[in-house]
Amino acid sequence: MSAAAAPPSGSQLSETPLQREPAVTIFERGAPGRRAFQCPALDVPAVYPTELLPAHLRRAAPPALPEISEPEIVRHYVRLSKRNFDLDSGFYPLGSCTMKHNPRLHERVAALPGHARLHPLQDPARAQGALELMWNLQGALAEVSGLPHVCLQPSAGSHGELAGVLLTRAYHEDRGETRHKVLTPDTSHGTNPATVTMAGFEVVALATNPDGGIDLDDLRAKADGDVACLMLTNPNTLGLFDPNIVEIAEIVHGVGATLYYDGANLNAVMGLSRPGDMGFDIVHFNLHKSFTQPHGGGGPGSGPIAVSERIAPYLPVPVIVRREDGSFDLDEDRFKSIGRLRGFQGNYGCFVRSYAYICSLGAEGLKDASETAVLNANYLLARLQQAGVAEYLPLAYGKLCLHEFVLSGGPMKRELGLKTLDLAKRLLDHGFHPPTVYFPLLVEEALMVEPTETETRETLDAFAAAIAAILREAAEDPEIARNAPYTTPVRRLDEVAAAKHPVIRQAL
Amino acid sequence: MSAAAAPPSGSQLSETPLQREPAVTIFERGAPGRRAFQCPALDVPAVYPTELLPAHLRRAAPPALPEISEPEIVRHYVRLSKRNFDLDSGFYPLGSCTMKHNPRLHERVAALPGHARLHPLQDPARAQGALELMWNLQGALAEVSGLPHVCLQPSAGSHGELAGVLLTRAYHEDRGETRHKVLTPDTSHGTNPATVTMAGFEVVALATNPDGGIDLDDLRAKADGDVACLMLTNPNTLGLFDPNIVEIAEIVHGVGATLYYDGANLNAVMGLSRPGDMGFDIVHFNLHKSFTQPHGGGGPGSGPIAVSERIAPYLPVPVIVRREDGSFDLDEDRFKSIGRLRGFQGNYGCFVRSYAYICSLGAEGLKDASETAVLNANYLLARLQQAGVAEYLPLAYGKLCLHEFVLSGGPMKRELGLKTLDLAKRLLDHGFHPPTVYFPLLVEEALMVEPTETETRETLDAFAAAIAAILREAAEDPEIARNAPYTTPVRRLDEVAAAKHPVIRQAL
Amino acid sequence: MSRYTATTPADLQAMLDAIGVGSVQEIFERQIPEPVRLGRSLELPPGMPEQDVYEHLRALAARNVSAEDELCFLGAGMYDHYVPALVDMLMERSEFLTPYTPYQPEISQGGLQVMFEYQTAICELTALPVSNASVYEGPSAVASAGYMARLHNGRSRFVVSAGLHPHSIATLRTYAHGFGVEVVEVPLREGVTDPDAWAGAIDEDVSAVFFAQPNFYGAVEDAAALSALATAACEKPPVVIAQVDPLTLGILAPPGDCGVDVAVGEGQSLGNRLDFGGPSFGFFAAREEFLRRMPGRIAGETRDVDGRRGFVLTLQTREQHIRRAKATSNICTSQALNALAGVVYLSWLGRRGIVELGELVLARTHYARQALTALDGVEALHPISQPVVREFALRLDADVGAVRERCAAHGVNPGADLFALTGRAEDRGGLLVAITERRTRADIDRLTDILGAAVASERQEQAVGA
Amino acid sequence: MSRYTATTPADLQAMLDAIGVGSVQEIFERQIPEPVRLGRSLELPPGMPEQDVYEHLRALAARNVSAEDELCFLGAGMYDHYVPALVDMLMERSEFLTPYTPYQPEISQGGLQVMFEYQTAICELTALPVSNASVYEGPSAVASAGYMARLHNGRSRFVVSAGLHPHSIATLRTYAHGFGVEVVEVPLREGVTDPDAWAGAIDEDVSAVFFAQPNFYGAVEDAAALSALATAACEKPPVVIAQVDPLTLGILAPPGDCGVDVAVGEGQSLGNRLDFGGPSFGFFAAREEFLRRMPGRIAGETRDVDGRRGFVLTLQTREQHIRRAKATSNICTSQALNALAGVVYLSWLGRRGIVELGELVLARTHYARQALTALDGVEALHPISQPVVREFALRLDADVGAVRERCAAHGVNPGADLFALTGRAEDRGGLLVAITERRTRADIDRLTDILGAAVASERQEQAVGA
Ligand SMILES: Cc1ncc(COP(=O)(O)O)c(C=O)c1O
Ligand SMILES: Cc1ncc(COP(=O)(O)O)c(C=O)c1O
Repeated sequence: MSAAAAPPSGSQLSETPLQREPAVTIFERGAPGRRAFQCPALDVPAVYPTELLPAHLRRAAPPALPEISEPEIVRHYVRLSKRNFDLDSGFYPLGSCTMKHNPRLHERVAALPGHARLHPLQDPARAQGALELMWNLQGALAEVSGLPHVCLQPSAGSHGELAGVLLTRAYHEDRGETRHKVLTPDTSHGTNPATVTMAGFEVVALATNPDGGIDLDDLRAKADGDVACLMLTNPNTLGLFDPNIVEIAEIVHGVGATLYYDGANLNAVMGLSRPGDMGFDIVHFNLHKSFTQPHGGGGPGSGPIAVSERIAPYLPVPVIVRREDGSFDLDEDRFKSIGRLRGFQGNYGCFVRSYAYICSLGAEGLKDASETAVLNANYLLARLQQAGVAEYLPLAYGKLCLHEFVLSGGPMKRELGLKTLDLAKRLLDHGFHPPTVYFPLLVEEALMVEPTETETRETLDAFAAAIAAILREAAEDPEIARNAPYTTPVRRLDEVAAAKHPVIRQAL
Repeated sequence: MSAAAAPPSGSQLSETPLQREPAVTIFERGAPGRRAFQCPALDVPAVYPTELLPAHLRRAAPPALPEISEPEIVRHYVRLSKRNFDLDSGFYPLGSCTMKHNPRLHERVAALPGHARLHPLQDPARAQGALELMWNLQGALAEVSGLPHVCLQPSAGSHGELAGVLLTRAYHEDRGETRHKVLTPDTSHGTNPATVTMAGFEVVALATNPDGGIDLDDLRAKADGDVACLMLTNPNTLGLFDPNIVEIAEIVHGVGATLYYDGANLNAVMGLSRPGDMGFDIVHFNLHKSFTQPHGGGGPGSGPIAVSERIAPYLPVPVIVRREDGSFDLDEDRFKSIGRLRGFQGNYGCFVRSYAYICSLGAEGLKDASETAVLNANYLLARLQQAGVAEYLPLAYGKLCLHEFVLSGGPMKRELGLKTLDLAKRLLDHGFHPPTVYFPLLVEEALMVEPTETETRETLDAFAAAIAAILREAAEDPEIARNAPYTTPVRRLDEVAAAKHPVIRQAL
Repeated sequence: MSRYTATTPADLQAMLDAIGVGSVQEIFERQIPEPVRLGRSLELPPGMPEQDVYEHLRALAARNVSAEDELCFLGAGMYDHYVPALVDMLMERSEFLTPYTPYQPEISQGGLQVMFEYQTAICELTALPVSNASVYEGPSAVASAGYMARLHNGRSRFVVSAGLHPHSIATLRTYAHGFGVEVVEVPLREGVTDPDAWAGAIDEDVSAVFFAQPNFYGAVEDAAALSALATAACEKPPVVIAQVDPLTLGILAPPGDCGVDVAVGEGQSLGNRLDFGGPSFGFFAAREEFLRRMPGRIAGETRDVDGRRGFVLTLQTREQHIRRAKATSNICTSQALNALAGVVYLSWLGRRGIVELGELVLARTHYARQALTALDGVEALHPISQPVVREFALRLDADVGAVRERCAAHGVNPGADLFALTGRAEDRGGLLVAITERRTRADIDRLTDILGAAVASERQEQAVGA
Repeated sequence: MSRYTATTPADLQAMLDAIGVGSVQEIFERQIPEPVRLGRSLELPPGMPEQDVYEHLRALAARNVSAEDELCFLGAGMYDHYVPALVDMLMERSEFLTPYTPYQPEISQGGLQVMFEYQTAICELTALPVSNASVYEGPSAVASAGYMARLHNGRSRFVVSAGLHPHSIATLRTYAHGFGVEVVEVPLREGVTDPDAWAGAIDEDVSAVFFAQPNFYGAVEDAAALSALATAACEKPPVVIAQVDPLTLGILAPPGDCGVDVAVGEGQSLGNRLDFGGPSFGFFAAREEFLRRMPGRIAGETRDVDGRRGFVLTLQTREQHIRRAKATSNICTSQALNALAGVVYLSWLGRRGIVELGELVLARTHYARQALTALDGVEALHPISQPVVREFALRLDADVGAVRERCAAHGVNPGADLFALTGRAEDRGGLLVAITERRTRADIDRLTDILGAAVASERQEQAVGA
């Protein structure tokens, strides 16, 4: 636990304290015989596996889990946590991820035993609070999306996408049609095409026009009777709202296909514009983005979907229904349903948090959130389009943006010899999480910036200043950024070697 | 929130990330008009201070509290927290402070609404759970101390001392005696003499004999009819158990004085030796030491006292009593009581934690805790008495120790030109909290080490290795340690200037 | 400005000036065509102060009967195990709770190392060489395993034991319908997968076979035998996929030792709370050959430029953001925080603890099964000789719904209504009872009294009624 | 080895060898004389696993009726205010929860800066120039202020308004008896300190005078007048000490503007939970001249060797560990974590919030006082003209204990029994009702109904009885 390398005299340092601390896993700590767990007393007649289970069903030797005391576990993970950057500690303008403040109130209410220790198979009659919460959340999501029917079940955005495409399949099959193709723009997120394949369709990519929207001619050319669906993000991954959305909807519906809305960017338009009103049939939400479920370093998430009347019959089961007497129940048998996408009713703990968020903000607050997110994005964009930056990091498309924007690092690479990756790594030394990089793919050296509404102007100014400083520094000595970062717990890691000879578990 | 100073090229660093981040107070953040608090609706007829309060009773202008949004508050304090060293993150061998592991179970049970939202004036009939918990805790502390009557009220150790000395005063006064002097050894903790003065007595210091115990001749010489009490820590602040304790008790009782036990070092003897059996009349406990109430960076604490029969009548009110029907109640009117030491019943939240700790460990566990604490201390002592260390940092007294030991940095200072302070500061660069330094006062360049029972052998070895490394380093270049630390958020601070021209609040 | 935003009027003016627009509305009007702009405000209740939101959600919670409020023997996929306090504390650390997926490894070593440790723990539990960093949860993990098998051998049929959790079968069907694989179910015999029907159903068109250990009814399957039958059934054997309960792996033979190719399952019982069904996590372990076809994130060890040990997300060429349409899965956000709880819990339990806990639950399960089957009108649904380890199925000679209501009136939830979950005729009257370390002997005795009385009175009424 | 210790048999042997003893017992035997060694094991219950301890403490909690379980109007020194979730989160951060007092400033800047910010907030609230970093709690803060006054002027008498909290008076008496100062009490007139008696009691032997704002009965004192009288009363005026309620300082004139020398008080209402009475914190602010006589820790700003801004514990020559017998106080461990909650809460409340909250509570208090005094058999204990801001005293024409029991039966705790707290004859029948932002109009209306009904039935019974 100590880091004993001799530091230098004077205040020149060879390493930071975290760098000096070697990475040691929990399996390398402790000692045989140590324990944190104290087993409750055996209060029934003793009977052992050997008496009840034939040898071939029994485990021969215990799994080599750690043998370690509680204080060691706590210290191990608390110290490990310090090797993470997090939203509570700094600016996190990760494009397409909506890293907005996670109110602690949500953790408090989600932890109430009435929510946290409620068994998923508790009889609906004794889970009325939970069902009412889900009912209310469904209603709010329906209102925000402008689509009447909501299913909360999907576990994340991509799970919602799968639900959506399977709903499309069911819709067409129910009408006796078999369609094979799903359209997605080349700017779409990777989960879109991946989902299409998983759902048994073929992906057809749509070109992007010079304004960053869908190329209508390309769409017209590809929209035919074999197209089941068009998956769209609007505003798209360039942070731009497609001005032709109404026409796009007409074309798609014209060939009898469905229109799917990837809701990852919903934070731009809450209370301002609704997918349902744009003509979308199916929408997924990312509660862990727009509705501030903490992301947990890679989940949990929740990806509810909202659909139009014609898609409703196929929604996954169970469905929450309200009885005449006002009580709530779960309805399992809906003969046209695509079935289940997972166990039980979905990530209820996430519902509690996002519902609390909606209760806190209300109609005005949600609108304020989107307006401020867009204001912050455009302000940061303006700051980054000032002299000293714009010439190296031009805006890829458009003039204004909605909640996020994409810069191109092309000129920076050519004129300063700095790749977007170098800029990102150098930002780490400035204490910022970098924006999303190299996405969307069609933008050269893309840098996708989403500040969110919960950041202050001071923070945006500091971030813009850091970018400018890095570019100035690079103009003098690009090597500095090319070798960055310097102050992080570890420096650049060899990802190639990691993939070539994968070591994915601690050798014991 | 960013730290934009340009770092050096290569991996030579001028500063760590935390060093680069300037200290900015909450009052320097935010902006006029920002807010985190949203006031509940005014649901009663509006009426304003101007209507109900004459001008001279009203506040003219609001206090200049921060104006800041919730996300800014969270980020400010989370980042600030990273500028602290803490027990969950590293070894904390701070002598006399018993920095043992703080189980999180205790925070969980203390937070149960039945404990956390219980009003102190709730009728005893509706606070039976709390009173039973306090009753049980009293019983456990009585058993551990060997003294029959316990009062949980004092807020910390020094508060318990004040209670104890005031009880002594009441005891003598009740017997028609006025005594003016209280004896404490020169090794005693500062709170002992300070308490004596506060309680209106005069301090008489006792000399320490070459073995680290009380000089019996000095005691005999000073123990007279004017002595009200002898305050003792046993094991004392040298970590040594006074072998003459029985005789000391006889002498003290012989002159009609009381014997007070400072329980700060109780972690050495739980289940192994009891103050009551040694002849002590009054004991204070530090629940935030021996019984693992987290110290919170300077409190809260709790300093219950246990007393013998003859002192019991004077205990502070209220006293918890058990009625015939088995129910519990608070008794306020006890005519000989010294009265109250604070509001309500004491730091109940601390009682919950320490009671949970006692429930977890039980008789065997408490004994194991003390045995392991003593084992760890003696092992670390042995490691530090090996070649390369012992000649610079000899053990001040004795050969073995109990739960802690005191080394003298005298030889180190003379032979290596390293003060104990330098060693302590250099330890910070090694990721350890230093031991208590310059206490007790009678040891030259004292270094007081208390590892506690919850540390592993590996940690003790690493600490011993760090000390050895620092001494080796100093033999080559003492300047390194003299200028340490290098890697902490700030380096050595100018305490003289701070005291000369005190700046104790943010100027606004 | 809400309590989560910070734009003062002064900020707003300065920002609009910098952008060069007159108002925020203008920014929207210049980008969103009028017809699709929402001309009204949303029909939602007004926002509330923090304390009102707390009171509202507390009131909703109070209308749920949780395992804190009643004596609960529900299981059937999620279990009321004790979650140690240190798990909550670590999950609540900002550093673990609030980051995104670790796309920047230099500042994400905490989360990445946790994934690496988690993968190690899952490999140890399952005795399989590779594990990913988590998938959503149990049933969808089963379906994802099916998709992987399909990618692996391209065949057209899945064979599924009826002993699989009904939610797993349903989810597999939903997914399989999408990618065009047929699902055939193999019945149970005496509570476990019928070996003959199992062997008979397998041919060279079968992409994968699925069974559960222990199975949905609580019975311990002969995993090795089922795997052997599957491999022996034909020339090109299918992928053998088992859904296993991780908390039984301290005492039950691990899938890796039973010829299983892919082991998946629900991780809730490892340090995750019930949460009315989620979030928890699904685990996914397999033989080496599947490594490059696994879904989800995988953390791998490597070195930094200065030679320090470090961790990264590796084998990303499997993933959607690189491979897009050709990805091995569409999963992106998974369950990292819940997997963290899982590995912290397993570290807390430790090498011996997982065995001790398994043995304790086994003994109590045995005790409960004997006590309950001794009641009038209560019998084991399957032969009592059939070993069970943490859960078992009963048949009541009375209406299960009515009996459960009677028990609920006494604050006891005796377990799950089997027929309501499976819809199988043979499960009528079935009750699935789960035991955890939180259910003491006294609790079991109480269940015995209450259930016995409930069945008795219910039969009486039926008798009277008849 | 317990779950909190880690000494394996192998560790033990190696450690004993290093020490050079044969057993741990030997270490004790060689140091502790046989007669005082405990020859038996402690008579305490055996240790319990974590889950059993949780269940035991939960069962105890369930036998308390908390403000979460009933509609609570208790105050009298501690109040059921809403504690925002971010306060809990920050208090639970290991970095704030588990360090000791910051003796090593280089690694304690977090805690030291929090103290500095806390001191700033307290100075702002009280309008006094200096504050320490916290003392134990309210009443002992009053007593400590008395000790400071005694050190300051060495005089022999304290004059105390009867409007001070009874626990403050009692604590002051306990302390003062120790250091030999007499305490005389000045009565109230019409609910506030009697100015004539007050002025009359003050002479040159008086070390300090004490009053509370608002006073224990909820009434707002004319603080400036009381201070002025004290200063005018004699040549060498006493130290003027006020116990103030921090959460009223958004609307009430701060002590610093009222001629007060030292302002102390209970900090619980600032982001600390009730906890059946503690831990909370006491605050201690004063005029500049008292800076070097203050008790407790004080954080001060300075620079490090590289010129960085930093914070240290300063003016330590006041303290026991340096000055020992001559220290200005014996306090060591104080309430740092609770003071942290205080400054976080005040930041959350903010400059406008503390006024808004004060005004809301004021309006509801006014509403409640009017509604309740309109009930038959209920009247204001003191003239209704007497302004109150968050709490007020009633006189019931019925036995208070009995009435409170009747209310409790309906889940309402109408407030504190005044006589039980003060023992003053004139307080018989007195009920002290406290209002916070958590008590809505609906709650107050409910109290009005329940209390009205309770008083009515109680009077009826008395009538019948008579
Ligand atoms: C545009 C877009 N679509 C879909 C997704 C997938 O959502 P999830 O990670 O919740 O599966 C993301 C997540 O980054 C996204 O940015
Ligand atoms: C020996 C000794 N006595 C008394 C005390 C005072 O205890 P507290 O800080 O709880 O007032 C201490 C605390 O360090 C101590 O070490």
